[in-house]
Amino acid sequence: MNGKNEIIREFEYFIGPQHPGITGNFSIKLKAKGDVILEAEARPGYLHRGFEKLMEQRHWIKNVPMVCRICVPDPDPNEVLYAMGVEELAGLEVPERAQWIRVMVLEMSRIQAHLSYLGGISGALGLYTAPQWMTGDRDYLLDRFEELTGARVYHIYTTPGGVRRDLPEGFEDRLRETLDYIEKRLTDYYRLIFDNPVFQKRTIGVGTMDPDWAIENGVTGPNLRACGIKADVRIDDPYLVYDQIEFEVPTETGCDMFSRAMIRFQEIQQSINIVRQVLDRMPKGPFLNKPGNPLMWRVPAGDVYVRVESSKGEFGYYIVSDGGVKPYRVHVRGPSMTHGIHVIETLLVGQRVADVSPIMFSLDICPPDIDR
Amino acid sequence: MSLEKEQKVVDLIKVSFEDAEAEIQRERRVKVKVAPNRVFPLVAYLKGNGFKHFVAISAVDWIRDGEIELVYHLWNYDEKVHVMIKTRVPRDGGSMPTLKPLFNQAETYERDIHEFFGVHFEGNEKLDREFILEDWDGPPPMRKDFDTRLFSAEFYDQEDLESEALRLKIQPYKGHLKK
Amino acid sequence: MAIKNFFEPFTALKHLGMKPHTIRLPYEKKVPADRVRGFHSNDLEKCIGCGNCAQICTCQAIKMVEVEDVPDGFGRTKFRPQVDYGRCSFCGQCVDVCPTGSLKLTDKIVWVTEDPFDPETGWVFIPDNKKFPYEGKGWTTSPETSLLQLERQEMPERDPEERKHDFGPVIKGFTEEAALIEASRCMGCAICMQGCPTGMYIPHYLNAIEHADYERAVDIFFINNPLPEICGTICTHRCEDACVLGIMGKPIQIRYEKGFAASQVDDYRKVLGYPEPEKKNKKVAIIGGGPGGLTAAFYLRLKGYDVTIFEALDVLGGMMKVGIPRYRLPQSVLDKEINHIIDYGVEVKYNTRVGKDVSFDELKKNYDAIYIGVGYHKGLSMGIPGEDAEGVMQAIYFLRETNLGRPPKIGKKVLVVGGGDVAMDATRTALRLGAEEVLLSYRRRIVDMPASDEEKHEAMAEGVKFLPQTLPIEIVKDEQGKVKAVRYVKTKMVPQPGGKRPKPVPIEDEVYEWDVDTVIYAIGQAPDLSFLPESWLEKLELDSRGKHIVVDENGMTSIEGVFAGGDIVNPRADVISAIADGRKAAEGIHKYLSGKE
Amino acid sequence: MNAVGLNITWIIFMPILVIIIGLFYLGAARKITARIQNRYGPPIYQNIIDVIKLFSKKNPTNHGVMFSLGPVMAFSGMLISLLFIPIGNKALLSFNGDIIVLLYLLVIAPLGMALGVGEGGNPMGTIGIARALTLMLGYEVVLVISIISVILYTGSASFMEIIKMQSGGVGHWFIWPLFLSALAMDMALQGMLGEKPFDQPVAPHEVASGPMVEFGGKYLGLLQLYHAIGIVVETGIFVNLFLGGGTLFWWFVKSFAVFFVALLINAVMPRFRIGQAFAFFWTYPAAIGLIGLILVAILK
Amino acid sequence: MTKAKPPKGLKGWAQGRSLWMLHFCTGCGAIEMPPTMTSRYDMERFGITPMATPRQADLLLITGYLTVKTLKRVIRSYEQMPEPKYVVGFGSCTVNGGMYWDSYNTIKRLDLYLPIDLYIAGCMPRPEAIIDGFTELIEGIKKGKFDGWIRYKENLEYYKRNQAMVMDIRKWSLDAELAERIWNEVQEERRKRFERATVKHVYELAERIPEGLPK
Repeated sequence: MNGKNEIIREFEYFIGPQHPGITGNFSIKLKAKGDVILEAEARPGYLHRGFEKLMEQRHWIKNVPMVCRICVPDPDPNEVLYAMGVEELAGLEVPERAQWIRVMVLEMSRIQAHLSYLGGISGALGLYTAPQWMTGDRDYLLDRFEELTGARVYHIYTTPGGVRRDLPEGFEDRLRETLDYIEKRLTDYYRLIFDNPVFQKRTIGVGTMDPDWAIENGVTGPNLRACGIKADVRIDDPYLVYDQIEFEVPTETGCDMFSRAMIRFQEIQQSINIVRQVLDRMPKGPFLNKPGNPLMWRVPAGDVYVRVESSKGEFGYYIVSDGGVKPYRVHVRGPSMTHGIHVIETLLVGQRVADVSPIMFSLDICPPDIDR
Repeated sequence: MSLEKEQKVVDLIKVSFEDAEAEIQRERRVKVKVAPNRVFPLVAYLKGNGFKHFVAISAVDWIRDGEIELVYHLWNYDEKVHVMIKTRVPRDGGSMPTLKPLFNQAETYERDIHEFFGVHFEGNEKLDREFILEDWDGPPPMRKDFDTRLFSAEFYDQEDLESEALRLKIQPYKGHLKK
Repeated sequence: MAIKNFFEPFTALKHLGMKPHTIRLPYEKKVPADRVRGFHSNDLEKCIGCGNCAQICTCQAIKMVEVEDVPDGFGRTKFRPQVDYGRCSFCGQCVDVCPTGSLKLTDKIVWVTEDPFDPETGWVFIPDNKKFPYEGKGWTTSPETSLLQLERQEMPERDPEERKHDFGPVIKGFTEEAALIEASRCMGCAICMQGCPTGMYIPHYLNAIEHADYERAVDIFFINNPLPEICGTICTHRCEDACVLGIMGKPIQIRYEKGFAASQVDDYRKVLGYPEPEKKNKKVAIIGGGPGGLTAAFYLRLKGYDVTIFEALDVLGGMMKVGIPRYRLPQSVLDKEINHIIDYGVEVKYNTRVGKDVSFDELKKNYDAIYIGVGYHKGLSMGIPGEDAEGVMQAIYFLRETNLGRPPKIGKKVLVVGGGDVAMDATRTALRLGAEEVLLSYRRRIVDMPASDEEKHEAMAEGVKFLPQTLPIEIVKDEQGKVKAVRYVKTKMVPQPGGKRPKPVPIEDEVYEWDVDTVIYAIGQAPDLSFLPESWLEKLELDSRGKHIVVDENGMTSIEGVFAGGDIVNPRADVISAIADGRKAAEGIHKYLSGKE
Repeated sequence: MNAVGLNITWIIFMPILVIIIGLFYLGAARKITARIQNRYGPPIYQNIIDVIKLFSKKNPTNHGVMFSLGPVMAFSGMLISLLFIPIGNKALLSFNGDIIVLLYLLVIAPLGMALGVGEGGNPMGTIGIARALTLMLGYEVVLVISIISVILYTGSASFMEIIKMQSGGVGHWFIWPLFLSALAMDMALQGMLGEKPFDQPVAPHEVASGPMVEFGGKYLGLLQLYHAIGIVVETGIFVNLFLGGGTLFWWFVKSFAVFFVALLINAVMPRFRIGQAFAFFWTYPAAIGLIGLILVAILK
Repeated sequence: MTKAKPPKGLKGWAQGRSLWMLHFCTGCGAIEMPPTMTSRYDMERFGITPMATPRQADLLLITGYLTVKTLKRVIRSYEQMPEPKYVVGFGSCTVNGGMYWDSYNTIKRLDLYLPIDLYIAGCMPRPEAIIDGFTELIEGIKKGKFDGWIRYKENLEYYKRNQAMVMDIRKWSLDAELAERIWNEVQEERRKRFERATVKHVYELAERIPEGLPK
């Protein structure tokens, strides 16, 4: 035998793109000795559609149906970002009500993304009951999205100048019911996941990163907050009406997978609170300040960088206009661009093969926003 | 709306980099224009002054000027100011020093820009590895002179309905009579 | 990690006894939300085939294809959207730009097929009511949510109290900013081109205006309209009636856009830069210097013909000059555009009435072709007792004399009879000439008046008293033979079978009187073809009612070499139709004369 | 004649019965897990359909002789073990020491798999089988300790004798006197059955179904059958040793009860890392088993 | 040679009722797979289970657009799957390019490269549509209606040729010899196409004029 059955030997292999333990269509090339990883190399690009190029080919308004596809699990930040950027370039005022609705949509989107995240990381650790519950419960929220926007996942709801439709009748009550349900279920999730000794054993102290290292390496969002750093775009660089809303930014000090999951769990609660506040305080009024003729609308020349806090971290758009009917350039800065390439390549070194998938899930890597 | 902290950042840059054109774009946004060779020292300087978060590098192809603009985004977690450092390199054979010694993840963005815009970053070892595109031997696709609609039509036989749909309805006007 | 932790997860086992929340598709049904975005449905009757949906589609999933069995006609085409579900992304933007609201996304979301390229069952089809029913829930549009620019830039007007005392223009004209915004509302669907009698390239010039490229706009105007600024001021704007934005909101003010763009260019000739026409040595006579005649003269001159206009008055412009009051069409605009045409070398014989100063036979002999554009200059009378009284006059006469600077004397209380544009002009001119009270009598309701809405509103704003459903039956004279009063009856509207408009019927016992001292008739005009010798008149083919000359598709009458256009040919009786006829006749004459060689 | 005829019938039908019931166990497992997960799950006979389908598949990829021999070896190893384990108070071969033989036979199956997987050459499979062997090393110790305490307690190493000693009702079952050993064995059983938190060998998120990664079609069908028998045999050991065997019906009821407990744990636990699993087996269950053993030794 | 036929009877029934799909999220349609698989819609009721490796799978779901890079892996995975195997195309992108009709990196018509048995409309298809598609697929398989893999085998050259036009098939095909031959055959045409497709685009000053109107 040529050493095939030796247990400790060096070998290289791919995780993904066709592999259950991968977050989407993505792959990582691993070099391992026995069970310990020596080297990891992220290989993105399986979902590259050339969004930035395609957006240059389309009118400003025609891009609205496109942008949400950049990050599939959490599409709304993209729509809001694009709209915000274009509004800032064009000097278009957004009605007050539309801003509140946008906050609501963003937070609903955050809840559903975090629910899939918790399901994902539990699933990666083999706790299949959790994804079954959470994806199922998330579906109630998607039903609310369907009522509000007409679609389950790609809402195409935010458009430059506001939102496309007003809230449907009775929507607020139904949304409150759904939130109550999810809030009630949070206890069940906590008992199943975070109280679980095996879960704790698998996640505590695994995949840790140093807080200073995290800042310097562009870790953002919940992943950074799991290192004890209170950084949140909603507070640091406030957009929409977040400065009028009371909410906490939870932080954890564990810097590990457990903290990262815990942060998400707490943020679900915070987001539920935010949505409730929005429902209470949303003003009446117009919801759309129409931009110009969709085929003729020219946005004045200039450039702008806008960012929002998505469920995965800081999402930013750098939009350049040359005064034409189409964007001159849109650059999408997704959080996964750093999390999914550099951070994971570093974090995986020295870990066990078994932890590759959970670490990847814990960073909440979204391959479509790397590839764009 | 006071712009004190933004002004402070502008002053900070002006003190050490006289050749940099810094201006306040709006609240929490500062724009700086510098020569390509000054980017590395400027970023290093800003990193030492609290700009710890390297956000991204954007590239814009200004084909009419024959230049590619690189925009380095930095964020300061304490002051909450975003700095965009803009610099321009020639489209043909443009090259920049890599920022990898300062920020590790700059490497990722540089690979991205190298692949999509064809800008070379000196010192980036992973530049030659395939990043997102695979077996791509065409021109860098995000450049303005690459026509994705033409490519799609020719390479994948995809029809472009846009012109056809409208040709049916409007008889085109041809600058009549004029000679 | 206490022992409690170990047992906590087992609380999940309580779900073993609970009812699952699974929706057991396909045995159970899940009801989609009200505004879910499913497959398209289109009300083919309501759809006008504008193609906005095809233009907005970011996936280019929509293609306009020609469809049989759909209503065709004014303001609509036979093209209907065809959706390719190999492209569609269900964003619903096509619905949001649908001007009629005929397109919607239904709540049907399930479609499975083995062969999407099959023409019968495939994914490329023209959505209609059958495949996915139009009724029911789905994603629909409304004026609030439509992406179309439904609000228009209102044209500023002078205050009615101020303007009713002089002949200065009523409208103030667009500012450049407003004009550009207004022009940018155009979606480029080109439905308006059907409305325009002369088929102006409206989306094209609106696009040019939107880019502030007025010279290009003027270039486009002159393809088929040599009087753009006049049209831009007084046109009856059928294009605006056809404009798709008018279905849900306000149409684009195409007329004023055109006027604005034309007013931005002072020297048409320089901008147009037409080459010097080659000499053809063929002569064309044009009888009547109205818009039709001028248009024909312009295009014939461009083609190199020697053109002579025979004008009975000492001014050119026809009805534009003598029929339309100056507050609607300023003299400067007239001068600019008429002089531009004359500049190309058109010969004009003023004060030459054909049939009196020069005979028609002479023209026929000396010229290769003749264009008749004499218009309607003879007013009609009601034929009621007392019409011979002093102070009874024709609106045509009244306006002509006023416009030529010798306004007839009118009293303090003026009654105008009629409901058309001419009646409106007469009332408002009377106001400006110092009448204290102006009444307007019309036998039908206000909504039935043929005058345009905006003229009605302007007249009302200026204080004209509308007396609908009244019918004068006698003019009462005083001792000197002057008008003292008008006796009239009330009418009632009797609905007519077959969808015809209701007929006014006098109510016999309701007879009243107005005290007035001037009566102006504006109940219609007729052509005056008396200049034609009997022999020619016999040959000339008229339509069944005897009011219009019949012409063929080239604008030629039944007499060879004689062309006609304008009010005497078409029933629309407006400037743009006259221009259209003039342009058509010019083409026809060119064809006729080229063919003769 | 009668006894021989019965034996022949038994030899022919017992494996079929065990396979069908084992497949039903798997189906029930899916159904029960589904209910805990708030859904209905597949029909209970789903695994039978799966096996039929797998055997109807064409031309599965073959990587060599050992590759195809692996599943056969695993399956036949498991099949032979049926000879030694009494099902419904009836064992074909019963002698003093059959417990030890059974323990050896249970090892054959993973080894057979290991040979097949090695031929397959997929790193995932290699890691998976390495994990399986490591895990086996962990739970075998506990298993052996528990079995030794039973043997020590009864003084017999024959299933049939042990079952006989337990006859006479629930009170006579060895689970009561040998509670600690039973507990330790139940934990080991969790590992043997490959239920979470000990399903590292096949963890889809980590090693993409591990040893089975290269097997498809008929091979996978064979492995499914092996798994089905395995469940019955492995739970059967526990039933025979601690729950007093029983008639055919009661035997299967008891065996399913043991499986059910494993299922419940499976539904709410994630999986350990392999090192943690190994460490776990050698700490708590081993300690409990040892205490049980010592208690038995002292009390005896 | 007798023509291969899809299985019927018990085999067909079993194959319909026990579809194991390959766990491969190729595009954004994959985001609707978790809801379909999990408790709210519970695809497992039909015996459909995700499988980790192509060796065990019967069903390949192309959930949306395919980039060229993914297409290679998909083809490799498809060829590794044991017969009978079925392919379902999800959403607009698989039919005619969908939203990415002008992208330089996604293929437009999937049926040029792989035999598709069933298409589910939507962008992306909702769980209701997916389940409807699966029930249709199951019924069809029971009746022996779907024969994609047979078509693939019979027209292998056609498919390979199409694949070779957009990607290097040599690394990603099981039949290396055939791949090598076809790859060499199409080189010339492929190069010509590529040259036509990458003609330098003269970037206009600013594309201000909406399409369809005269420029």
